[in-house]
Amino acid sequence: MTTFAQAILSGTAQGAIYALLALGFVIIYKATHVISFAQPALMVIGGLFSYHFSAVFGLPFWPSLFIAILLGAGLGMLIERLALRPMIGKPVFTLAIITIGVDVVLRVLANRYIGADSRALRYPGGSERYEFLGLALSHRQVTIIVVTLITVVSLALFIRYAKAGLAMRATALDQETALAQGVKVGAMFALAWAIAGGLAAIAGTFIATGSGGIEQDTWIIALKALPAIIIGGLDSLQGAVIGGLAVGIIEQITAVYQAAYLPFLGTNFSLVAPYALMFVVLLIRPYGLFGTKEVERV
Amino acid sequence: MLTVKNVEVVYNDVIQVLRGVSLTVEKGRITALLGANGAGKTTLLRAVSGLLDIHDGEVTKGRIELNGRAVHTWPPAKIVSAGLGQVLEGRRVFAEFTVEENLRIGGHTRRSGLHESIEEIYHLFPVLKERRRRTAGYLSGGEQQMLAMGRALVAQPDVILLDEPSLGLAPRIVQQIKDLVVQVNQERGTTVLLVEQNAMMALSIAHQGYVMEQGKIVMDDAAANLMENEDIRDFYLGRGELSTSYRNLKHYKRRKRWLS
Amino acid sequence: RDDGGGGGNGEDDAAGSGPGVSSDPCPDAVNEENGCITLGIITDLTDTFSAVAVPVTEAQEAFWQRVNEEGGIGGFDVQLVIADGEYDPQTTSQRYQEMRSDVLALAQALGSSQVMAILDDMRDDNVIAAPASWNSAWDFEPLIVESGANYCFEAMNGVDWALGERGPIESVMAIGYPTDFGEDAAYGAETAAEANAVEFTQITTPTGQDNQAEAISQVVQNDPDLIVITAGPTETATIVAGAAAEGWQGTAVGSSPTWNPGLLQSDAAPVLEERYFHASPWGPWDYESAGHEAMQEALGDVTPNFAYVMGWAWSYPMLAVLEHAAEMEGGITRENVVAAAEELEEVDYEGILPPEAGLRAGDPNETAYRASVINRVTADAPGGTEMEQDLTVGPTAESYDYSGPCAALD
Amino acid sequence: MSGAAVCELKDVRLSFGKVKALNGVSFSIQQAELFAVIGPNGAGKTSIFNVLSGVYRPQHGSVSFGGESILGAKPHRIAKKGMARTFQNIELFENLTVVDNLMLGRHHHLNYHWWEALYWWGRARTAELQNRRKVEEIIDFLEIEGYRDLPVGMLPYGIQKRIELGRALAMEPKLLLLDEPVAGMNAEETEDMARFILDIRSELKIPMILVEHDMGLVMDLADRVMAMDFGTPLITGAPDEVQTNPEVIRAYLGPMSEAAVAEVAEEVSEEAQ
Amino acid sequence: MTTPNTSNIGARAYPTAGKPRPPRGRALLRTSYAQDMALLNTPAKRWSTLALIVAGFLTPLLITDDLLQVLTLGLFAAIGAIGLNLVTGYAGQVSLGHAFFLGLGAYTAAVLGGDAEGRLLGLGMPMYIWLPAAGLVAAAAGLLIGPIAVRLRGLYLAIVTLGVVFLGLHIFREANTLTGGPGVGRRAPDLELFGINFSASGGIPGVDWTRDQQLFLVALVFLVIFGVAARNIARSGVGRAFSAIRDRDVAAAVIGVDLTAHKVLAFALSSFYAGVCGALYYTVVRVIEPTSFDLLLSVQFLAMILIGGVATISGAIMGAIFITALGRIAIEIAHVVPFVSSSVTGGGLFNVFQLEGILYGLLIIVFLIAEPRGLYGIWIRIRNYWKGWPFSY
Ligand SMILES: Nc1ncnc2c1ncn2[C@@H]1O[C@H](COP(=O)(O)OP(=O)(O)OP(=O)(O)O)[C@@H](O)[C@H]1O
Ligand SMILES: Nc1ncnc2c1ncn2[C@@H]1O[C@H](COP(=O)(O)OP(=O)(O)OP(=O)(O)O)[C@@H](O)[C@H]1O
Ligand SMILES: [Mg+2]
Ligand SMILES: [Mg+2]
Repeated sequence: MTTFAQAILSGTAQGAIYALLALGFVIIYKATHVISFAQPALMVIGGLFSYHFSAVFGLPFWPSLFIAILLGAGLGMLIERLALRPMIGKPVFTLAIITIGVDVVLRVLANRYIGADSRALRYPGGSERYEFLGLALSHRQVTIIVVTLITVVSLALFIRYAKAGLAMRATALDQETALAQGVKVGAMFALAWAIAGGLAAIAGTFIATGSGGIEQDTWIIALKALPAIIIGGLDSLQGAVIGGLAVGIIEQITAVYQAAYLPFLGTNFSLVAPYALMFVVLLIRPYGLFGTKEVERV
Repeated sequence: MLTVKNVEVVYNDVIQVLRGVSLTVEKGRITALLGANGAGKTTLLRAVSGLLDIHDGEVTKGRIELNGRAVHTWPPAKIVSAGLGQVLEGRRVFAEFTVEENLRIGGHTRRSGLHESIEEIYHLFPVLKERRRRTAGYLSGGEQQMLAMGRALVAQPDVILLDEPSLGLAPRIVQQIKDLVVQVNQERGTTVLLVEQNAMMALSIAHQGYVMEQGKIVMDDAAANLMENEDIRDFYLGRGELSTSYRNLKHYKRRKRWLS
Repeated sequence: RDDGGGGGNGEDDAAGSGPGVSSDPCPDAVNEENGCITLGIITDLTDTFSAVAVPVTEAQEAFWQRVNEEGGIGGFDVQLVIADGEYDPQTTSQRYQEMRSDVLALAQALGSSQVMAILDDMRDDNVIAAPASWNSAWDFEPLIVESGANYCFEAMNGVDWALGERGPIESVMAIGYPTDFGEDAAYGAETAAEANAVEFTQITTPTGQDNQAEAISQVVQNDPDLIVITAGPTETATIVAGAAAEGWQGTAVGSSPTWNPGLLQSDAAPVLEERYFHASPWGPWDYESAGHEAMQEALGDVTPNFAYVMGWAWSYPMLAVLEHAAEMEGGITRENVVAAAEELEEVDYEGILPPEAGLRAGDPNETAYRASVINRVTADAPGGTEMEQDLTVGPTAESYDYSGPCAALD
Repeated sequence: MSGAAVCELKDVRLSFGKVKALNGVSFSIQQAELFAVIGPNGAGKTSIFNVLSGVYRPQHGSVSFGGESILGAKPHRIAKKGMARTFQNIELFENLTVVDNLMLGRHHHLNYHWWEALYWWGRARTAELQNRRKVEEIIDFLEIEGYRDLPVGMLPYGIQKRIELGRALAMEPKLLLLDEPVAGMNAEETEDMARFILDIRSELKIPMILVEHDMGLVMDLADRVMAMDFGTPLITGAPDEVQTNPEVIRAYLGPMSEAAVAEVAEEVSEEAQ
Repeated sequence: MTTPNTSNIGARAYPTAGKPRPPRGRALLRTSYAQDMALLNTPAKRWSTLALIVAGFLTPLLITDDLLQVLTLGLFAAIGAIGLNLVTGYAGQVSLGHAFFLGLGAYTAAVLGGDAEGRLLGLGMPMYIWLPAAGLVAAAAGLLIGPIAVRLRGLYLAIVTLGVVFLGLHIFREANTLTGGPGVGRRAPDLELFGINFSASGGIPGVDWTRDQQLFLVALVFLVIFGVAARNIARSGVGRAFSAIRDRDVAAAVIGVDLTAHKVLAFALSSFYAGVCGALYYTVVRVIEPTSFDLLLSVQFLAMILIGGVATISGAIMGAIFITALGRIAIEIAHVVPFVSSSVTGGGLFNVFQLEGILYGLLIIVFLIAEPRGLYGIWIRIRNYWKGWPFSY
């Protein structure tokens, strides 16, 4: 029983990171109906920003994180301005492929920085652990969960308060009509990418504090967000969070139990478990848990 | 006050659609713009509201002034904030939004009083109030048209462009829209540019009228006079042939055109 | 198209001809009077293994530069053409096609499936290659001139050492990528475990620090006294630290590619220093040997990293083969190089490995070199590790009957 | 009214959540009849079409077409039985040419298998040719030769409406549903469309259901008119009977129109003499 | 008027002309619908196609083997790209699952055609068995995906198919007695037909050709066959039904198109093409490594049809060749760029290899921004220009 609870707990911590990544995807999707394949690069580079400011410039952890968020946001806006703004109104899959091009370029740059060493970021809380009723969470895990919570809530508030949420969705649904309502379509795109960049930076930073730090192929982690956003529903913020946590937890649980109880699924099934879960969810809800249904009316 | 001075518009750098159009929409008045399909009416409205470039079109010549300021180089958002509202051709409600969300986004540029003006709209179209929580995409054609109208009015613009607002509406609602336009024009002093296929309806409420043919203004006169004009009656109001029932229409047809 | 030729007719001391051998000097040559030998390198400079492959290649560039500075080989300087195979068989093959008519041999070929993709062509062309890995399979492939103990022996020695030094050990678990690299080591660990009659279990783990949860929970559940890891640095650190955090007490021995000095910065560092040991086929960065010194001098000030030592040491056999071929009738030609590689008796590793480590003539069971070293993690040593046990052949490896590769490729 | 009904609805009820789109609709269409449905926006006219063509499945009631029930049948099955329609908001395939759109109307007249398409020669080719001829007939019936090879997406609205009608005709339907065929057209284009509708009934003898807000057109062309509101029929009968009905005027035509109505009425009587 | 649905991948696949106008330049007289519907319905098309094919068969004699191998891979990849274009370009069902079907094809071929004595399971069957089988096995898998596509739209479908790729990777990794396992993989069968082994230099008796020359020839022949077949599908009722579903599926159903059947058919067909492509492609690469069938591969194929031109066969071919050659193109450019060292140690901003990577990405971006309709769009422009010439606008 404790093993199970423990699995859920560790899964939640891991899932929190996925949730941050998923939010990045969702925000961009909300405003553009594009899936940004540049998120992996944004995540890695965001992490490297933090690394550079704390490991090289010797800033404390939290200030470095803050700067990284700003820089990440800036990078996001830059990408949008240079690579995507010219494509307004073009088929979204063309844009998706462009984001892949962006990802390739950025990752080369990131790898050039990373070089041979793995870039590990010393986490202030050290490897201290909290024990309670047989369960344990590391200081780091707790922080991740808390930070994610704060981020999600403040994001939700901002979007509601700034009327950005509705305007973003409008932009994505029908740019011309959105323009006609006085929505600054370009600004919406920029905003979405800025937020996505910032979120990616947070995720990247916490990944950098992990045992292995950031390596040249750390970017792959970002793909875990894909099943998450589908499970939650492409255009739903709370969906992204739930989806992210779900992925983290299902991974952890399969990691702990599958080998013993479902060995026929083969080793390391936990890699694909999130996708298995995704299939199940979609069989019941074609638009994920919270996604809005596309209107078909004649 | 909206003035268009011999504007030319080209799509995709090659297709010229407007060939030097000039018209004036007097402040606080209703101006009707008539013209066959493909004449360029919608294009003109796009030019005014800055929605051309999303259609790969651009104003290659002439200028457009809104209350004295040249706006043909402005981005749409800026033009809207400057007090221009519009009902796009073909309803164009946000299908995945609820009715209410559609109205809220209509008031995007408003700083305050959004709630009140939405209530006003509900007052104008009770149907919308009933359906406020429903997904707009599932509304009936006409209901969507009302929503589009309402959405444009939420922002309380001082100039409003209406592209075929009566499209697909029941006669009674057409009356209603008609009265509504008049009402908005009189009570709020909103300047109206009204594009209509239903020329009867348009001219009956307009002060001034323009007729467009293949990207040129071919007639402009007081609405009343246009009503009387033989060609207009024959071609737009269709009275000439309508009086003899459709059933004994000739199977050959003489197309009356001013140009070409 | 095949340049060179001229060299063969002995009007100067440079004897040799054929593809990759030219009597005119290399572009920006060290010794203008020398001819030019072209060696190819197909490695991974931008993909999964670039973190290791780049320093390896840097070291090899330095190595051959030094060879030229010391006068070259039999009247030839050596120039390298480097290509990025992106750790992908298809790309590797394409890069080989591009250089196949211009190179004498390959100073480095990285990967297993990647090498397999070009092996047929290499046979057609009589081209040999120095590998950038320690697969046991290479011992049985005449065209591949490998160096040092393979993963298989390395693992055997690792287990034997742990039994001696870190005992009591009742159970061994091999954790590795599900690749030939992992299989090779796992097989070695299993052999050693059986030889010492301790319980053995094996699991595989994928790449990615976020994918180690299963490995960790396996370690925690089976609670082995010793784990033998064959994965990347991050994965290793994640597993060891993760398991330790959940109460696992045992020792970890990781094969050569499991270590990266960057890990000293991570929060796993304390655990690693305490119970992770790095097995490798030869000594770490600051090992005392002429070869190591030469390497450090040649590389100048780089952040110390075992990968440099790997690339440097891997180059010696190729040098020996070329020198041997230069002596032969007809001088340096592809045919002679292949022949030389087959009859090689010893290689001067400048003390990194003993000369007999280079023995190739004969049956692998006799010739294969079986000794490896064990290092411990420490923040003070450059490169992050210092040697715990010098080159040693454990009893298991000693008595192992080496009739075929531990993990076959084909 | 003679002969078996082409199509019959009995007490059809359809609701979406709280909204009752159709609330007990019954009517039947006779051979070669032009049956018009009028009613306020949201009355349920289009819903009737969607029920008929199988897009919606009513919760209650029966729908029969050509003698057999089509309740719950898949749209493409119903289409195959010979039901064709046009849409309120044009539903053409924007990226395809006019010819391809019309050829799609012939879809279930193409009697070859997909693997025969792979090598084309043989049945695929002949079938395509035959159907292409039919399509060309329709093209010149509707006078759209000029647009033949253009993608429909960029054609003027009026023409698109015409092509949609053409696509429906291409199906050689046994029943034709027209949803607001002249909406957004000026008097002239309306007359063109009216002519086509008249030709269809006189030459092709296809029974039609017409939904339209242009009273002039409806009252002129329809044999029978059904007025409805809130998903329930108010009255079904001859045009002038319906349009003078106070219920209809209140719910649909609106006060102003009485004058217009009177006008039209007297014009009609004038002709009578 | 219906508004162009931008999320529809087929949107704007056509050149936007303006008002209806008679075709510019010389008018083409068509005397019969047959002529009108013919594949090569203009003399220009007929001649250029002929020229292209002749040029194709001459290529092996003209260019060096290393380039030939790139082109051969491109031609084989084109078969897969055409397949993807059927389901994604024509039917509008965006699939990121192509890699999985390629893998199925490759391994089916390897198992059926692989040597019976080898380390792994192999049945040593001839090519005329393993090639169709590769297609059929993949198609069968496609049949399973089809029904899912009926329920899901747009990106949901895209990512579900992506999930299929990850499941596939897992299966390929696990089934190492068939696949050889990650890092190692297994050998692809030889391309041996009519007793001629095209995979071994000098396989064609009489002429002394290298492996790469022979394979190029084979690739060309197969591409022509599969290209024409796909073109036939596209211009038939099936192809039109696909496009109808893409543009407006409700309307399609109402005019009599069976959505389920056609979506399933689209996936099956495309998977068949993918399977065949996988089987042939890896005979050139020689080794089939399980982890190659990942997201990146799928994305590359998507890029092929987007850069080539959506819903066009020729576009798919152009795109496939472009993407497969892109690495080489990047290298060539990178090596002429000044101030970048071609050594790993060399300082400078980047070394050549990093520059290659950057160029790879940039080329994709620049291409799509410059011409969203892809290479095909550029081709159209050129053609229109000459059509209009000398009265070009
Ligand atoms: N995006 C575009 N690209 C190319 N041509 C266009 C575009 N939009 C419109 N056109 C052409 O410009 C001409 C005028 O179009 P417009 O929509 O302005 O006419 P309209 O008067 O609004 O007709 P309707 O009454 O049908 O709305 C038409 O011939 C149309 O084909
Ligand atoms: N798919 C749907 N989901 C929810 N509500 C629907 C749906 N389809 C129709 N409705 C509702 O059913 C009612 C009838 O719609 P319908 O389109 O039949 O009206 P209509 O008579 O065609 O009106 P109009 O003349 O404006 O087209 C409307 O209130 C509409 O909101
Ligand atoms: Mg218009
Ligand atoms: Mg309707």
